[in-house]
Amino acid sequence: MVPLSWYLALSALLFTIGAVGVFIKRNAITIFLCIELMLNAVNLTFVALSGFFGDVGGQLFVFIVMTVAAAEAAVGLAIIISIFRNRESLNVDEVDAMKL
Amino acid sequence: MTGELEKILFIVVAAIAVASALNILIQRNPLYSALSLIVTLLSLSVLYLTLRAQFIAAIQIVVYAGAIMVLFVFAIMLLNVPKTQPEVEKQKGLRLLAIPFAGVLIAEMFFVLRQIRPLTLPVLSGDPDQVVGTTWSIGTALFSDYLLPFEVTSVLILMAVVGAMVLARREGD
Amino acid sequence: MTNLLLEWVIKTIVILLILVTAVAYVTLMERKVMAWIQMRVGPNRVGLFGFRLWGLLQPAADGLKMIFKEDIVPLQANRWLYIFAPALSLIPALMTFIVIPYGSEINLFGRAIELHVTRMNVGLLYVLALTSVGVYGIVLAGWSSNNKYSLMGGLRSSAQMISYELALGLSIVCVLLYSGSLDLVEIVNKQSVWFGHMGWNIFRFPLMFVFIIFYIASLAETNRTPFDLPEADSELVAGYHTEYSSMKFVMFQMAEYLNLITASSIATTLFFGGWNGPFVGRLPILGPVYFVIKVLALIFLAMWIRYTVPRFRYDQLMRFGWKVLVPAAIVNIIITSTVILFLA
Amino acid sequence: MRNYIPVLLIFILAIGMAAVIIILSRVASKGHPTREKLMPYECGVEPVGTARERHSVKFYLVAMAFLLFDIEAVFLVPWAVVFRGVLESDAYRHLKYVFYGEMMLFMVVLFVGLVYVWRKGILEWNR
Repeated sequence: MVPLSWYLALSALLFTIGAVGVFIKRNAITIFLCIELMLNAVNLTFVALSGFFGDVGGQLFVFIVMTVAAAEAAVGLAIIISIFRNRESLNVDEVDAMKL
Repeated sequence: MTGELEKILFIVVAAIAVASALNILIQRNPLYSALSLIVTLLSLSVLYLTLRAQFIAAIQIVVYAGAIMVLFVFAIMLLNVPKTQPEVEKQKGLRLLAIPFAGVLIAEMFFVLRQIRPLTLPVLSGDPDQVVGTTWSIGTALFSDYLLPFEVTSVLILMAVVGAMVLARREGD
Repeated sequence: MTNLLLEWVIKTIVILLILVTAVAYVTLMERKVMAWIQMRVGPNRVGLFGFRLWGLLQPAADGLKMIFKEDIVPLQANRWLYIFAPALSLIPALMTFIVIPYGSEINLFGRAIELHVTRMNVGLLYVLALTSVGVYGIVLAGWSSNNKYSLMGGLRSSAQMISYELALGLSIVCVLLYSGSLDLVEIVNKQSVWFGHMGWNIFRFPLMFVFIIFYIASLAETNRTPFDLPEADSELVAGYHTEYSSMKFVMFQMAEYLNLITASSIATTLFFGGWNGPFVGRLPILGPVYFVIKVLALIFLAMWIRYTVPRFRYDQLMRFGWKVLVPAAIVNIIITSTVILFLA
Repeated sequence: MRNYIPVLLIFILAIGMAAVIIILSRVASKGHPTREKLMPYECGVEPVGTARERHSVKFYLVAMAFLLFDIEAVFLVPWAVVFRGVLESDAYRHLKYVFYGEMMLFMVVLFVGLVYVWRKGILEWNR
């Protein structure tokens, strides 16, 4: 049997990779992809704990997280598109002012 | 015997997940990053299966790989800016600080992981259709104990529809 | 455990071989049906040692020809994605069939063998998941070719597929309201009441209308006429596979016909009682026979539609999907749930 | 979870088949590439510009509408299974109106979303 700690270690590793991506990448879409990766790393923890403790709550959290991620992706990408229209750039360093 | 096979499966799938996650960072073209993320999502779905979360594993592919990532791919193709600008670092001094902090975090993680009790997956008992992770178990919990989050979700989606339409549409069309 | 594993390996390989052969002969069937509808003869020349065999060897000849065709990778294409895209379209199409039951249980070599490769608690979601992953093959083929027709075809095709996937998913919910399970084996078993043929879902009140929605959506999902806009030759040359040649083109064709076969099998399973039919309880071997007959009838219906109905315009297509099929599916869910609320 | 082992099997077999097909066409076909053959096909005319231009935002809007309504479909699936189970079980049958009502509420809210998308003309392609 695969022990619980393996799943948690993998989840931590994926979360770290996502966090590093958010810091080092400059392309807004890639940063967004890294955020999705972080969400998925957390989802893995939820599902692992839910499976090992035999409680369905963790899996429901994942379900809700996916819904929120969908809403977030739709709105976030719409923001990125409208920024791109005005700035002709996806580099986050060039869009650091809170206005269009 | 089967325990060893499960470990091998876990290691292979986890290696694929980590490798494709790293590939997200390595690729310059966001389209390739998006495709690597899809591979990570699919391998996570296999891991969910090993944890008996069948419904979540299927939903992971339907919603994440099949809908959210399609949206990303469309957005990337729509904007078509394959070449990103060179990645400039603003504060070079912070890099020196990063190494000790990373060391502390890794040490902490090992410390925590060693504290975890050696749990195993609970033994299946009773009606196989009612076990945690099946459609029935998810559904009954979602529509009774978690009813409020479920209904709030519909409002959230409605707001996302309105917000995204307003943001993405040009004034003219 | 080892016995079970061996059984699975054998079943999967047999299913794969049957599917590949079936794809070859469905292409022949398509050409014959087209010829019949257009009052022509169709392929009948290919033969062996002077015997013509009514064109039965045509698929083999086609396959051999395609293997020896020149394999072109355009200079401006993204090489790896270009090679990878057809596989991405073929692999999900091959994987779907393992959850579909094609019979109840027969005795072979002294042991009872269930006539389905596997059953899962989330069987229908597995099918939907593979359908939704299939979009990537098309969209990446269009993008990686670096050709305007391909890109336009890929984008159009994927927008069409996801729109109709929604109608497909919503219409499946109505069936679930009757079956109460996502397991396809269970769905078929629920329909085997009343002498094995009157309990089919198609004979239940709102589900006959749901079938129409489902069938139209699955035709659009498999990119067949009247919904074959990605390949609308008059405007887009050949759509997303304009630049593809040789066996890579064959892989797209195989995926398309596999999807047709799978869609017909799913329709059979969900609405026409799967392998159910008269006397199937006493003679289980009749199960696969009924199943194949029903699937062939639905494939024939798809071909009939293809050669008699003109192609939609793209704006008509999207409007039809979003403004007719999706609301109709939602209304059907409301009707179905109200009906079973008061009748059950 | 044994029932999912065939998925792994057929996945490996399908990948193998795709690989064999690709390698077969590589080995069997002799290439005579010329400049014209390797150009993007534009009906025999020299290609104009690049294919990688920006495209209509319509495709994105449709994908977005699909994503949000797909979530609705995904919620409907477990509901349908549970609703049937509630109707068939003696212990929970008195709850059937609750289960019916909560999903109708959910669908009404999302129907408003569909009407909004409709009225805003996202689904019109000929304008």
